[in-house]
Amino acid sequence: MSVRLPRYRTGTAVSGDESVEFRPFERHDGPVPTKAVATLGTQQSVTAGTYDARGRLFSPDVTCSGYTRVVFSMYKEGNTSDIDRRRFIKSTAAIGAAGLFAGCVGSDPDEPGDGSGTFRIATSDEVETFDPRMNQMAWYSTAAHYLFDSLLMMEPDGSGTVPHLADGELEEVDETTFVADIRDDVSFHNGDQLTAEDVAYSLNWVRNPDNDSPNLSNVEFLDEAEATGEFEVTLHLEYQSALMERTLAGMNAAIVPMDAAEEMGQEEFAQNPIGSGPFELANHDPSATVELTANDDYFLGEPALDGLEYRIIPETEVGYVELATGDIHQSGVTEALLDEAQNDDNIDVYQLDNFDFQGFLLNCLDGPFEDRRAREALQYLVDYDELLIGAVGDLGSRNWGHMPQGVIDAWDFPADEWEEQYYPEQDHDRAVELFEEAGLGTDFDVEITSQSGEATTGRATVLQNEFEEVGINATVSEISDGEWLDGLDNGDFDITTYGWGGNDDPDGYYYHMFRDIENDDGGMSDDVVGHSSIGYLYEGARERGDEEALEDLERLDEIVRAARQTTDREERYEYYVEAADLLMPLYPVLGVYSAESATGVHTNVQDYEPSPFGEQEAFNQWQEARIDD
Amino acid sequence: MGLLRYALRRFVQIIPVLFGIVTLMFVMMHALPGDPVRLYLGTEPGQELADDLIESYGFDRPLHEQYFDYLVRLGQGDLGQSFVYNRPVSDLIWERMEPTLVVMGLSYLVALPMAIGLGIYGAARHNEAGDHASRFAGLAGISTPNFWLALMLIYVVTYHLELLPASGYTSPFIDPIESLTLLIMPVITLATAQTALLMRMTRSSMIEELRADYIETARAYGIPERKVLIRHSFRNALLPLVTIVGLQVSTLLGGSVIVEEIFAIPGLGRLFFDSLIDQDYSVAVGVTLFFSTLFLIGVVLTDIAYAYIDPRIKYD
Amino acid sequence: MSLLEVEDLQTYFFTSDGIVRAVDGVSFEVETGESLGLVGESGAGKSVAVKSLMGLIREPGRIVNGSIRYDGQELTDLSEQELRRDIRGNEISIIFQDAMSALNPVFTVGEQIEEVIVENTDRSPTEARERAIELLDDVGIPDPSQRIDEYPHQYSGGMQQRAMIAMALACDPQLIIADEPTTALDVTIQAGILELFDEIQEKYETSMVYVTHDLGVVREVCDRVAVMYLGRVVESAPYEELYQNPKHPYTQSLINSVVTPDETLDELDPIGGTMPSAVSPPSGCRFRTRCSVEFGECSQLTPPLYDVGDDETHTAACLRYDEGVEREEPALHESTTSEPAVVEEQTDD
Amino acid sequence: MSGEENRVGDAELSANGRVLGTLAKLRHSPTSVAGLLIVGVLVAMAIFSAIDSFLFNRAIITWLHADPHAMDQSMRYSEPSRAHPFGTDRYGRDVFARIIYGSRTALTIGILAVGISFVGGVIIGAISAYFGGYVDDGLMRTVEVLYAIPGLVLAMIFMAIFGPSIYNLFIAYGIVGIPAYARVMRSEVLSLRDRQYVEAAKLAGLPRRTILFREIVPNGLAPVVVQATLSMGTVIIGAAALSFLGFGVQPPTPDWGRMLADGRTALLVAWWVALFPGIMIFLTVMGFNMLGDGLRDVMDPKTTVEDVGYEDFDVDSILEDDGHGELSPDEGDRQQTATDGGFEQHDAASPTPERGDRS
Repeated sequence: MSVRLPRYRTGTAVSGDESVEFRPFERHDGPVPTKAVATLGTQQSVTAGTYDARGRLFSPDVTCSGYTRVVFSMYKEGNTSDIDRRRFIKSTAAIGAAGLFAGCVGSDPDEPGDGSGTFRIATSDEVETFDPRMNQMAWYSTAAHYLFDSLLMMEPDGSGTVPHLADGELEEVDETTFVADIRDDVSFHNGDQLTAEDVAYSLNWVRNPDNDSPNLSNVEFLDEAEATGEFEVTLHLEYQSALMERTLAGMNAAIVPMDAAEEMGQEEFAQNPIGSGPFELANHDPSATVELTANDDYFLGEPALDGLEYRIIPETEVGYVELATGDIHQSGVTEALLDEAQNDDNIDVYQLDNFDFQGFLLNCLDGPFEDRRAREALQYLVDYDELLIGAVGDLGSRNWGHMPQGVIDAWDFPADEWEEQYYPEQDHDRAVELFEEAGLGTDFDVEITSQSGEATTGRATVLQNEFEEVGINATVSEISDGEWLDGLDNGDFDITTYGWGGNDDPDGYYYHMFRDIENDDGGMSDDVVGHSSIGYLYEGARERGDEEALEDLERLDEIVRAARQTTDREERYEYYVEAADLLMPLYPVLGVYSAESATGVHTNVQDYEPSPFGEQEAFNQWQEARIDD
Repeated sequence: MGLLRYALRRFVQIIPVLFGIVTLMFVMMHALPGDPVRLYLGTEPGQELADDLIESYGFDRPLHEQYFDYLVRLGQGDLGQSFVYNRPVSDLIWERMEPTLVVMGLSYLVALPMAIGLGIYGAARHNEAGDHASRFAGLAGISTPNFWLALMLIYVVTYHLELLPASGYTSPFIDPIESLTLLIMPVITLATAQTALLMRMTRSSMIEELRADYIETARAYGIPERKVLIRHSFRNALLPLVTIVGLQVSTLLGGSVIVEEIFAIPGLGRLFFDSLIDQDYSVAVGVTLFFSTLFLIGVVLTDIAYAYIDPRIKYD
Repeated sequence: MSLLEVEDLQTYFFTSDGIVRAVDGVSFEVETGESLGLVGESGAGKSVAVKSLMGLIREPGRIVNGSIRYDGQELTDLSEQELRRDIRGNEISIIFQDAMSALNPVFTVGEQIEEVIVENTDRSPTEARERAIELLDDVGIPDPSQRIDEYPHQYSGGMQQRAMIAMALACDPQLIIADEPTTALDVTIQAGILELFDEIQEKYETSMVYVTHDLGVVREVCDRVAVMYLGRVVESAPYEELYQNPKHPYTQSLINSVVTPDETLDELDPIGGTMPSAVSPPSGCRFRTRCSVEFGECSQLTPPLYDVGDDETHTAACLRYDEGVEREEPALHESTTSEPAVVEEQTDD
Repeated sequence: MSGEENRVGDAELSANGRVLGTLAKLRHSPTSVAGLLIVGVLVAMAIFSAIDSFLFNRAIITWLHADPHAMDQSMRYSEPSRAHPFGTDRYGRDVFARIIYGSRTALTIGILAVGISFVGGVIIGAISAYFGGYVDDGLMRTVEVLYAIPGLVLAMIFMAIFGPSIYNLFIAYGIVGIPAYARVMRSEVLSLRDRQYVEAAKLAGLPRRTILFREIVPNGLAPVVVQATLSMGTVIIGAAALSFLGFGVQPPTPDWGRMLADGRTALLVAWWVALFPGIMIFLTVMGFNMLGDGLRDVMDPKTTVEDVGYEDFDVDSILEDDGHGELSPDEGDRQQTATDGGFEQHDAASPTPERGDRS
């Protein structure tokens, strides 16, 4: 059993005679508790009481405004390999107040489905393409799992992958060659049997630059997939990748039927997708609904649900209203509605980690923050907790070392040390002192550019307020994504909001944000798209001829690249700790928090637990959702 | 015959205006900051991929070439290809046209009779309590921001009273009952301001008409007051009203952006909004062009109706 | 008994600028078959007076006092409903000054006449149409069965007025009120219309109240004349009597002020000053501010109509004719003109 | 020569006189008075916040009530209370103080946007009508192009191009509004350009520019002014709609539209954040519309809304006075009446006829 509590919250989990105390960000392994007692505290409210294993409060000690109920989530023991146990936790960080994962939630998938009905889910964006090979929209990546299968599948807790279309674990021939056996009992929605040819075709299609897939960069490690038997695929890798399994479990490696896809062509396939998943596309009303019906011939059995219906509702609060009135079964919950949702007896609220990194990017090349001391001054200027609350309230947690807390937890990075060293207490006097050292004083203008959105303008507004308090004239400009990217490309910003989504691997943050793009294969010319190396840290140092910094930066670039092509975890750990220590004193970013998203599920949905990895939660080997009206 | 030729001539006259709109939109869309390719590919695209895309969409060619190319294709009825959806813009517009037109049509259907009824009532009871009340209601109607009204409706009607669903769209041609429940709130949102505006218009032109000499004639010849109001005054008061109804197409289409966004209606307003955010040039231009064409057609129909109602208009 | 007897009619308009006493104590009578001319400058209240007869005064106007007896019936006691059903159109009909605007532009001439007939009589629409064609023919519209389906704007000004007259005749009214029917027309067309009035009166034997500011027109059509000034009748007499022997200073001035062919401009004697506002009319005699013979009491006493003729048909509202009032005898102008003509102002209302 | 100049002067004089007369007439319309009152309060609020903001750095409002910029995140979304009569927003800022400061933004946007439309529309409309021909065709086709695109759509595109800021907001709405003014002005100038005093000015040899902008335009302004007052409301709502869609005023500037847009996510739990700005927008727009209605009524001779009802006068006393005029019912002692002179033909006390001639 794993238990972890977010910040400010303490609790006791009870299992038989044994009881376990837990403190913030602490994890305990042990049997599934029969009940848990949690003392919950946030800035605003405190509720203490005794909770059952499903998270229902049956004896509140104190009830104040705010939380009266805590959702405990449980995942089944067993499928978790010991090696990955450590990574288990990062998902639970997000779920509910005290996340207890146990498998008792999911019903046996072999049990014949007695629940039925259509599961209606609100989502805010239109599907631009149903072709997973071309898709890059987050929500459809989740939904695509219902239509398509992949060789592997993430476990609901994110602890690792299990074979899905693959018949057993991948067989490692050498460092860059893997062989996968494919199940022979899988057929596509059009009746064709799924074979190794389809698998090889699908993987190679995304890899082929001619197809212009936006997901190409995610499968660059792959050289070629080769069908070496009717039900056997051999993967030849360009280089060893720590991310291979994750990628093969994701929708960048979704398996499509070769014949049908070739015959239809990409454009038509994007409208009439054919997969092998537990549901198939029945209808798509543009910008309105996406309807999926159960696939009776699914290789894991027939789903209990008749179908899934995604309702595209642009305004999250409207989606929530529909959830609250029972018109739909699942919807996002905005930060402001979190308390409301948690107080609603008909709604279970789940907080899921977004695995992202949110904060501000500082322009290290030009403008007031080209001087390292000015950037350091910012660390004294702000109160990180205020920024976090201003951005997302309770829907997020602080992060350190420029990666999400989930990653830090999974890897056991020395976040405490980083916090102590590089995240000082707010001290306006010291901030002003540093601004003066940097030759700025307080008589300068700062333009904070912000992407549109509550979380981005929220944090920008709080930051603006901090500047105002020390007498620095700061303005906020909310800009479109296009303008924002322009600003990044041209270095035309002082401070801008920045967020980077990744997965639970540090590579997703350090390689993508902190490498020196100049050293990429072939490099990138200065004036072209894609030039968004973080805050022009390298360019700034080069322009000022700051030898000391350059030396550090060269090393930084070297190790984030090396860490990527190493599979040894210990080695990678060392690389990233060193990278963080090189990076942090340069203060290229103001890293504030990792966001969580809250989703509300109507209580008439049974045996359903959303997971941040979003893989067929409504029907997979762990759980099978039903609607009890 | 004359009317037909008149109509034809009016329709031909909108072509230069449309041409102007196309040009304006083309310039404006290219003046938008940001690069659609960049936006499509995210913060870190491969250069090769980006170049490919830029080339395949012709974004690397000089602007005037792109413009002429666009005009030529437009002449062939081709609105271009959506960058985001990788589909023809005309398909996207076609798919999303119905909800917008249905909501707009219903808004007129609700607004017009109410506005006319209340307007005539107000004019007939000029300066009496009933008139003051309807005048105040009219003022309140045009003073209420529609998005605020929409939110309040959702808050009260859906969330607290649980009477109507707050989002979605079903075609009235498929399921009229469900469609109606879904359309009530969006239509109220759009129709409130319309009703108020048209009512004010009806009222003031009725008041003006009721002062006309021929109304005095009708009264002096013993025509019953109801007939004076409905037949004699209203037919004339209809003229300015018809003009406004035509011009209001524009306001309703603008309002559709907001209403469709809030009530999750899959129409053109939302398509426009999304395309603007995604910088999907050709879609944004296409929808704007469609809106403008609709508006211009509305104006021409207005003119024709005007000519039909008012025998004094000579259509030559 | 007279067909129409108006007594002390007061019609006021209540506006933010004050009360406009447009008609303030007007009395006159119209005998059956008689044609009365109501003459005065613009703003004298002529139009308001005749509209009051038919109850056509609208907010903010109102008949505040007086009696209108038509055929023995007190019209001021009738409800709007009764007026509409029993009086308007079928008993009394009215012809307005500007036929162009008095005819509804969106209906054909025929539709408008037919509607009047259908509303006021028992005739069917088909009969009404026949009757309308007949009427149009009567008033001299050429090719009436064709032109009946034309819109007013397709008619010339004179024809519009003829159509208006046809409408007035549609239900055989006893009394026709003509409110400056020729003012807006060319002199040549005017002559035709006036001729038409004569013909009609002969043919249909209706009584008529003819409102005008043009003394020349009056002579063409009227038996008797009532002169109005600032909301009051100041003099009333048969046309010839009035013309030959005007008693009221205002009437005298009116007659003197008109241009005649055999007069030079120097001899012309226009009325000095302008008519005071009906909001704050002068006290006493209303004409005194422009009167050449004003004396003391004029500002204090309101003159009623005094009998000034031999046979009780000539009355004038001037204190000079009150035996009880002390005054210096004013030197009256002897009227020398032979041809009456147009009073200087052209428009009314 | 001097005669012509006099005429010219007269034209201007009459325009001025008309404005004053119009304002004086407004007092007869209760709606206009109420509108004027609302707008007056709004202007007072805006002036107060402008002075407080620029000269005192928000010291006055902080001393009086609360700093509209001060955050206190421990007080997020507090319900209306004595300390915060309109509650607080997501940063714990006082909504009431922000509402007061928001008046400045609303008025600025309204006045500047309408100002741009007004000036642009008047110039284009006037030139177009006065010069006619190709100039007219060219200008009016351009205006039609702008007119054919729905205002909100056009404004959104402008904001997307130039970036959201309060300046771009009023420029966008200013441009969007030009066509309407241009059309009104054009038709006014068309009807005025053949007037005698214009002919006189031409004979006097005044330059065309002078004739157009000193002789014709001032006399055609009345309907444009009405249009401006009425469209003030439209612009304020439109600006709020842009804010709602994310193209609006930038934080932390207090702006009602922005407050409403930000408050919508919390509507279900913190109604006050969206309700009060919504009411303020409503009241403001209402105020301008009422004023505009009043202006239109008094400027347009065809409608006489200032008619005072019969009931407002003491009719009996008027009749007793034998109909001699007073300016208003309470000035009854001004004139000597003739009732005592005994010249009445009729009894003045005869009943007032009740006629149902109001429909």
